[in-house]
Amino acid sequence: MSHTDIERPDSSHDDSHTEVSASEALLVEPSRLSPTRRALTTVLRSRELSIFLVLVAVVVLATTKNNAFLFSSDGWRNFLLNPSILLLLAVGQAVVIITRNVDLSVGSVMALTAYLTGRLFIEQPNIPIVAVLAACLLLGAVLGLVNGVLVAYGGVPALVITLGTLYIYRGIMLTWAGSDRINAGDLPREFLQLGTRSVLGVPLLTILALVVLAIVGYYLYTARGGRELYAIGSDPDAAVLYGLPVRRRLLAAFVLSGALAGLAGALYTARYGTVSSSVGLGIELQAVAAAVIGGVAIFGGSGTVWGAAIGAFLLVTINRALPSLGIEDFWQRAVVGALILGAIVLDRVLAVRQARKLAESRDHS
Amino acid sequence: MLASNAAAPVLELRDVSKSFGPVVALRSGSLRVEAGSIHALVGENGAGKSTLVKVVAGVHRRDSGTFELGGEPVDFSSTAESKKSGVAVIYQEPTLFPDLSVTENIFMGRQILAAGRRIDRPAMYAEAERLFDRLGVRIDPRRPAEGLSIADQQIIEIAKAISLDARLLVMDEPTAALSGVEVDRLFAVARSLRDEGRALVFISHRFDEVFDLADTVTVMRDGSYIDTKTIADTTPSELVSLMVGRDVDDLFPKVAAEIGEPVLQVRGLSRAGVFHDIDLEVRAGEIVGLAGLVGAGRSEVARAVFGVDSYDSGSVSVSGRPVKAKAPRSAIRDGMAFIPEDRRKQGLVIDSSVTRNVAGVIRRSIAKAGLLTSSMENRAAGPWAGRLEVKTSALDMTAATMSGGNQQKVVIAKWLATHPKLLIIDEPTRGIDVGTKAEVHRLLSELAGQGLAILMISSELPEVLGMADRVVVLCEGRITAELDRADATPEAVMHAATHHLETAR
Amino acid sequence: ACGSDDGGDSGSDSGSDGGGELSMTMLPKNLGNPYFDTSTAGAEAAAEDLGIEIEEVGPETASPDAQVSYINTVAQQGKDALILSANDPEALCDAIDEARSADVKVITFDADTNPDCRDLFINQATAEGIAAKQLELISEQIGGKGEIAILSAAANATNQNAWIDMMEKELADNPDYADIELVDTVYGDDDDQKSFDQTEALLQNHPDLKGIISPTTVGIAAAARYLSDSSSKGKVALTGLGTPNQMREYVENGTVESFALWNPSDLGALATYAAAALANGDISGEEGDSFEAGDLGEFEVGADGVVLLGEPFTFDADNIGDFDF
Amino acid sequence: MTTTQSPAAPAAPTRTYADYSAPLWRRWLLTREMAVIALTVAVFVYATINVDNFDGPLTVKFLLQDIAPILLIALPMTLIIITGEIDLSVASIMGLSSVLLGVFHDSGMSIPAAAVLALLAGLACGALNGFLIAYVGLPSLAVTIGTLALFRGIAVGLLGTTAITEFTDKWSDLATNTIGESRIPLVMIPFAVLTIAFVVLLHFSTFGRGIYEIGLNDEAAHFTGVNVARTKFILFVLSGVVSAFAGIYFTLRYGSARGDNATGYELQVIAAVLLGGVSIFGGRGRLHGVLAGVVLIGVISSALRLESVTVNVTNIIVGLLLVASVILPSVLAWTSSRLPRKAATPPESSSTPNAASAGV
Ligand SMILES: Nc1ncnc2c1ncn2[C@@H]1O[C@H](COP(=O)(O)OP(=O)(O)OP(=O)(O)O)[C@@H](O)[C@H]1O
Ligand SMILES: Nc1ncnc2c1ncn2[C@@H]1O[C@H](COP(=O)(O)OP(=O)(O)OP(=O)(O)O)[C@@H](O)[C@H]1O
Ligand SMILES: [Mg+2]
Ligand SMILES: [Mg+2]
Repeated sequence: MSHTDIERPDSSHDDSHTEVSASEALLVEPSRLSPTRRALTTVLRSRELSIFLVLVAVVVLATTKNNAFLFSSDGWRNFLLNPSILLLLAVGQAVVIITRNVDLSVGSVMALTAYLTGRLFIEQPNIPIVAVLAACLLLGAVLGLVNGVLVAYGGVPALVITLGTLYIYRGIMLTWAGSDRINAGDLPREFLQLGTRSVLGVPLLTILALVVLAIVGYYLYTARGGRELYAIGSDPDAAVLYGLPVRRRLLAAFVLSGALAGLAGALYTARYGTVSSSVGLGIELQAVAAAVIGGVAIFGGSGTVWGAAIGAFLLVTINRALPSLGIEDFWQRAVVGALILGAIVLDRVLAVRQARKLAESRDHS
Repeated sequence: MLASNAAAPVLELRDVSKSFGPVVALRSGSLRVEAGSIHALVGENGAGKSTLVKVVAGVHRRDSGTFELGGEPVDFSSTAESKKSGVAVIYQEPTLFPDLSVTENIFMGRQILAAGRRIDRPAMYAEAERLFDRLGVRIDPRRPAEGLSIADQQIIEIAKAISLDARLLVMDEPTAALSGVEVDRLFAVARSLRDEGRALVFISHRFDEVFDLADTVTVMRDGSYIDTKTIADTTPSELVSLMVGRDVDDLFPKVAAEIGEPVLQVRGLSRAGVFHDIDLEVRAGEIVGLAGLVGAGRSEVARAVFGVDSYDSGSVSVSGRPVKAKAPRSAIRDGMAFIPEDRRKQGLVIDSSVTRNVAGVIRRSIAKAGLLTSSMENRAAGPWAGRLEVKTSALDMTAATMSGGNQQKVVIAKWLATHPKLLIIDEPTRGIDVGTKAEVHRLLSELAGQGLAILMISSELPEVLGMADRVVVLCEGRITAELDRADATPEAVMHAATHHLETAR
Repeated sequence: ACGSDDGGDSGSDSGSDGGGELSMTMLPKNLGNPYFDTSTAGAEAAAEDLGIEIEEVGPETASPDAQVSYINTVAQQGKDALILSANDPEALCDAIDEARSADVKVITFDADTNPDCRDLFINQATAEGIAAKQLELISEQIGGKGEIAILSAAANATNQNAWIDMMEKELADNPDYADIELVDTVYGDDDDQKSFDQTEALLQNHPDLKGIISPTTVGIAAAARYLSDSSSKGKVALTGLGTPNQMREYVENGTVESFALWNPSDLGALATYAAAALANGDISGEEGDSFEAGDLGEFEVGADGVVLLGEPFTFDADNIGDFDF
Repeated sequence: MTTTQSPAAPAAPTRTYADYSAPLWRRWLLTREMAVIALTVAVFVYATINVDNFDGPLTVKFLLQDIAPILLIALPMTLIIITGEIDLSVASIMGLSSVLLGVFHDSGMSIPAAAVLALLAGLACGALNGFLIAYVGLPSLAVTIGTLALFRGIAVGLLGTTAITEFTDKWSDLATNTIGESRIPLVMIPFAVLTIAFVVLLHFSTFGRGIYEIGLNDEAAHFTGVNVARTKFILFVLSGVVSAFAGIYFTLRYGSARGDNATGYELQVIAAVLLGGVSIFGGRGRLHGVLAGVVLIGVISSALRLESVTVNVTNIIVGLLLVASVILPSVLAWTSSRLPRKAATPPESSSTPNAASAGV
């Protein structure tokens, strides 16, 4: 017990204030470290940093093989631009996973709003772009709300519910679109530019995604609601006993995930200029993968959206880098799969080690 | 209701009932707590105390009865509502979020905010430090809740509750895992809260604490209100007879058995952070009681011996033959049986039928050519259920529909069907009504008389003292005393159970 | 023979016993593909002209196993004819055989199967013609010199592979193209995003690339979209097979100089006329049979049961305004 | 077998019990499984009467051929879901075995030899899943999302987007032919054998009892000596092998080995299993319900295709059925708990002695 000084022949209790490694102290008695040391150790030992270093390594490797990978104007732009859409989905997914749920319907939501974007521009050629983005956000939020209500009130795992709505939403999109599809010509030029224009060398889309990331990340860290999401994922039963508004928070998480998927749909249209039946097919697994690789525990309660965002960057960048590294991009999915497995095995190993350290600290304090 | 609000009690419950499916947890609970007083609630395991607390907290909604807070009728449907009405509750089982820091756990949902509705972490850490100082403990406010000892978890729960600044503070067995020093601190805090005019409800099985702290005491039995006394007007023995409803002696029908060869031998069993250097021996016909505070590691030792958990070092043998580590099936083959403490989660497959449960361990031997049908299982399970007089209408009823005592009989039947040499039984009578309790004790005694070796873990001192031939006391994962039946007095056992902690300060 | 009472309307209007009115199914590689939308529109116009019933079904993704279920369904329904663009030359044959044994005439268009398993193939243009046309266009645009790459559809699309083979042979043999080097062939699977990303990868991996040929409508549109706002616009030439509506914007903004295609609407119509002629027994599919195809004129069945639509047509800034499909 | 000679046996039995609380017909008819079977029969009858050509000679054959892979994989998937786990990688294993069959055959191996290698690969895939889930203790959802990508990635990586379509006729005929003159495809023979094996395994063996116990309460199962890890490991291996077999059948039936074969089948299998009454929480479900669930989806798709309804509508219907089938029990429980909902304020009973004395 950490709060009682027990005399015990085998434990040298007088050294307890000096001879502990920073990492161990961080776990058991973080306050003993100075604030700067604490912050430094936290950052150094974080999953976000390690995955970020992997990302850097991939970029460096690819760039040494092929300068244009990063140092051409297109290379730089694509490095930032391509992950932006997945980043939005990964942020939403991370929030849902933190609550110990999962949202598999994001790809279908994205398809629906991508088509909605096109339809709106075709039917109302003069509609302001902001209105279209708002409509997509709204539709996504409503679809997310449906998921949320079914999960929060139905008492059924999110996996099953969102698997069902994955079918339903895509079916609705395909039925609505028929054999119709949206071409670049149907869309106003300014809207298409949204998908490609840069400000100070940073694509607009990336800025948008980063702003969303910053807001969600800030909320999760500093707002009561954000912390409650972690609490719910950490132990749902305790959260109920605690009197936390569990259902409302779950609804909010699913609405956020849906809304971000909705926004992603609109941005997809801006970026690619065409909407076909295959928009967002299978992207839900990539979003889950990004979150998991970025250190969001699949059983909830821990992880950050920053990690998920870096995970999204890593996935997309690896995909781009494989051809440069001389690997056929057909192998990309295998690499993604191996990354997911590696990430969860690593998490497991770290968790077991941490639990063991914490248990042992009970003996030695 | 002529009394004005000022004179109204802070909490008043009358004839409150609550059932879980077929289980009546609370028949007619009543409780009246005045401002500026500490009210103890006592009763045997399963008397319905925690259920009453959970009704007050808004975890459960009562089925019937009245519930008033400060004279106003209330009907909470969530714990958020009760919190808002000024009710703080420490639940019997800790409810922490393992991934979050200790401080976040204390302030979840009502964090201190700085400008812009931003959480003010430094202020929260400072406040947490203040709370821990007041409770006289040293826990790092920044560390994760994961890995805390049961006692520390309980401390966090207490800190959480007192920081709520509530008019009614309910504490369900807050001291079960605490040592003397910590208990004293807690009591000092509780008294200061009382002197501020708040009302406290205190649940404990330790009479010395009840008499030390409380002003008034209410006794419950079998889910019903029995009586309320002022502390000055009552004695421990009176409370006991009120609680039990009859003479205590016949609760422990211990018959002397002939003690034979050693059956279980445990040598130097250790597991980092949980238990250390455990040496145990149980002989044929002997009942060894394993005593200690909650969280002392008794269950952990039992689980490691049976092979459900792993251990780092040491050895276990039955009748001189070593038992494979971490392999319950080979432990069963070697003649061990294990009745775990949590019936609903570990002892039974609660949603499965009586048959499937009783035949659960022996089904390999009743299968013919590897094939098994329900009727084969019924034929094997029926007689065992009958011998233990399990009360059920048919063998395919699920165990969930049965009372706690009957469920316990199903578990015992399941293990007796394996013809064990050694029976490890953890909390044999937790949550069982008084009548069945005596029956279980008689059964244990009888089994020992037939030459079975029994290792019994119990948090109830009378049970340990009444049933065991020998008492082994565990404190913080170490054996601190081994007492013969003659030497095992309540004082000796309690001293050993808190031994480590008391010499420390 | 059709009773109008409620018992008679189930299961009696199938097959060809309905007294002359034919019923057919159009099965493109996948739905939601503008190229096939256009060919289906042509087929529907032809069907109206002939007074026959035609209905389009198809899978979401262009894979052979998904098409098999639809072929099976046609066999069950006992339709008079099935007009399909095959996702695989071999994989569909078993299912087609079954349909043919249920008296369904099977006409392939756009992408053929093994000639043994179908009755007729309506060829949009000869492979030689298409390959030659595209090389001619790209050579013109890059000044007869430099690195080029191909952005194809699926790696096992029969027609694509035939064209690519021809182009490779032509590049090797024709002295006019001696300075042109084919450096890479990538596959966009007729998926927008994939084709888009593949274009990016091509440009990144081959910094000296001068031109891209994309002999698929999805691919060329995606590549054009990528090029139109990248720094390679105007530096890397793009040609291939595309529809005017999809490409208009890029031709007008100068990303693409010219590209080729036949009229997919005509292709669909021709397939429908051919199917009707077969189903009515006007022709048997032998070499030399000829049939009337409405406004398109008269066509003759060639060797291996192939009917040729004609030469591909070149679209450029001057003429693109005249087309709408 | 009396046990009175044992030292541990208590006094002779004093009570006897009925084996069952309800008569046989009630235990069989009033079940979730029967509801699915009834719905399947109803849809089938409706389609036969109202959908043109549904009563045609080819329907049964095509229907069974279409659903055969799903029927096959549903068998091990049912067992896995009953233990409370899930396997999302089955379709990727199908794709991988399909590609391997093609690649090995292409390199000159006979079909049986290539098939054996593909089955071994399926076994290895299942063993990887099983190892990570059962012995490392990782959540099956996360692991199989990972292996879903990994196995599919290997399949696509090996073959790119090319396809291998040359298979010896003798063998591909096996996949498409029917039993003698009947309309039952040949693949139903191995399916029937596997079904019998799985029914015995799940419903009539000690192993099967363990599967249910793990699903209902894996902790209690562990405490009673069920080898939880080994059971799960075996199930994932079985799932891998059966998926590989389904992949081989799929390849031969469509005559094409492609990396993207059977994409998305995992969701169809899981939808069918859940529809068939297996609880996603584990511990509940029976194989006959699952088979009915698969057939139900097959009949609906087949009938809608004949009506020329697009696959989108079929997907919407399957999605709705899935959501409804899992949400319905909750909704029913919720409404029934809401109905008698005014117990909180009963009439004041002033005469209760306990209450009177409560004030001291
Ligand atoms: N959620 C539940 N479902 C079913 N039965 C329950 C539930 N909660 C409590 N019970 C039963 O209700 C009875 C009363 O339990 P309760 O926890 O209130 O007792 P207690 O007086 O607090 O006992 P202890 O001193 O052991 O804490 C017990 O028989 C218990 O098994
Ligand atoms: N949830 C937990 N988190 C951290 N440590 C725990 C937890 N549960 C138990 N422990 C540790 O394991 C050891 C044994 O606990 P356990 O509850 O088995 O003891 P016990 O003596 O059997 O008490 P009980 O009377 O509750 O059964 C203690 O040292 C305790 O700190
Ligand atoms: Mg209690
Ligand atoms: Mg215990």
